[in-house]
Amino acid sequence: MGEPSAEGIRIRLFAGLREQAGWSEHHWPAPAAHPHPTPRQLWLALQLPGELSSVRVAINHEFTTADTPLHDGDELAFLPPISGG
Amino acid sequence: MGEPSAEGIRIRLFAGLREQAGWSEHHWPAPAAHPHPTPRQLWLALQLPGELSSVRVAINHEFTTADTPLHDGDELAFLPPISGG
Amino acid sequence: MTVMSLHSSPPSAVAEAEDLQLKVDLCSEAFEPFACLEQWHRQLAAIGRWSAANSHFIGRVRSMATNGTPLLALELEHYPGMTERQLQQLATALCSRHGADSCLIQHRIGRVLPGDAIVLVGIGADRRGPAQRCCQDLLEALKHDTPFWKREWRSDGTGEWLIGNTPL
Amino acid sequence: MTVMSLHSSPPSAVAEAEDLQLKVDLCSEAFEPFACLEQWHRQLAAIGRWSAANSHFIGRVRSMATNGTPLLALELEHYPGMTERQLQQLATALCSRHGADSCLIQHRIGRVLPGDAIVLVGIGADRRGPAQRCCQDLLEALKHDTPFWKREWRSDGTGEWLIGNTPL
Repeated sequence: MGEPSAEGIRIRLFAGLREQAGWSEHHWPAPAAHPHPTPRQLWLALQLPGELSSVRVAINHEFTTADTPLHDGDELAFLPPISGG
Repeated sequence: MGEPSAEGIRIRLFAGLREQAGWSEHHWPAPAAHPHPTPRQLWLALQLPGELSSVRVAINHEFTTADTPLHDGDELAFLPPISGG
Repeated sequence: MTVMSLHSSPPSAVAEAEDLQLKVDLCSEAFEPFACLEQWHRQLAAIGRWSAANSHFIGRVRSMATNGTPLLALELEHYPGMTERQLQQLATALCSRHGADSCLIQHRIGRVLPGDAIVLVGIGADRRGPAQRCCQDLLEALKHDTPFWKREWRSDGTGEWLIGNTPL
Repeated sequence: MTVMSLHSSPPSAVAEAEDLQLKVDLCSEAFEPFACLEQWHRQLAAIGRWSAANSHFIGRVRSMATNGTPLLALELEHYPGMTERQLQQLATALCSRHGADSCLIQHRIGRVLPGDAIVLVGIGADRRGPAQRCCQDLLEALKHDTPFWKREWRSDGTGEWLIGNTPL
């Protein structure tokens, strides 16, 4: 797995997804051997419940795709279906 | 012209049309010989200014056409282009 | 403040939409739109008729006349009797069409100053789409199918009747 | 009342729409929509930025849960930081697209009771069409593209996260 970086990636879950997974925040120590995982890879690695296609992905507070490479220090969020307003 | 009825027809003008015509209200003594004039006939008889097609007609506070026969006691209004709200 | 109030519907309108909460006022002096709205919502809440979706429109008199010169005031003429009747008929028909539950209309008459509220339309419905669409349609109906006429009084002392309305 | 306020735009948003008057608040306690609107309009008037056309929407929490049982409360979760940023970006982009001059957004977070205002959107523009369309578009954006999640707390003690929104 290689040596984890200083910062790694902060992963956040919300609402129903948070409750299904049983956690709200996770620190992923980005290994030197695989420094740029994608949200899709982390979704699988963390064995998150349900289909990735049913959630939206945000990196550093901006919507993006599940295949955007992550960087050390990024904040990744998996957002279940929104119901604002 | 025949004898005017007891009530006749009350004719009202508004806004720019009232000012162009120089009057706001007129009493038309419906003659027995021609008891059901239309708004179009009165528009011509009163020599009102401009085109009848540019105004709307109301009888007893309801929009109607210029060819609706009037009855004794009716209130007829010629309404120049509306600008509410 | 002189207000001509039409809180109750005529018998025919009641039969068509007996559940509609309707209030139509012609105001001959300045009105405070938010105070009106707050009072109206408070009244609706008191009888359990508040709505989940509420769409409002407030129109204010511009500072400029249509010819680009400063505007002193708008003069609002109406057809007493027909204007109230027409507002009530249009509101009842449109609220029925859109399934809206409540309707508040306040409209100025007389001399209205720049910045003053000239019209307020407030619609309550169970969903946002009907509330928004009803509010829009009623505003158009009020602008095009209710006997109101605006005269612009300009800073050069001239006054001119407007023909029609600003574009949507 | 705790309010997270975003009265000033970030540098990038300022460059895009330097004339937009924008106020976005997330409110953790009940807010009075008409008092908010009145204060906002007063602020705009004080700097000469009042608008001729003003379109508002107020959404209130329904009394019934989506399964037809009485609703005790809605719980509103959000993503601190992203929610505010997203509201500000959406408002700036939509006001620019529609040519709107001012935008007020108030949105509840936390526990919200039936009848309470959950969202207020107020748009000012020079003409009614842009004001109405911008208000509608912003409400949809806020419902579908801003990280808020609603949980219904029902009278039987159960709580359920809602998937998506009521239809338009």
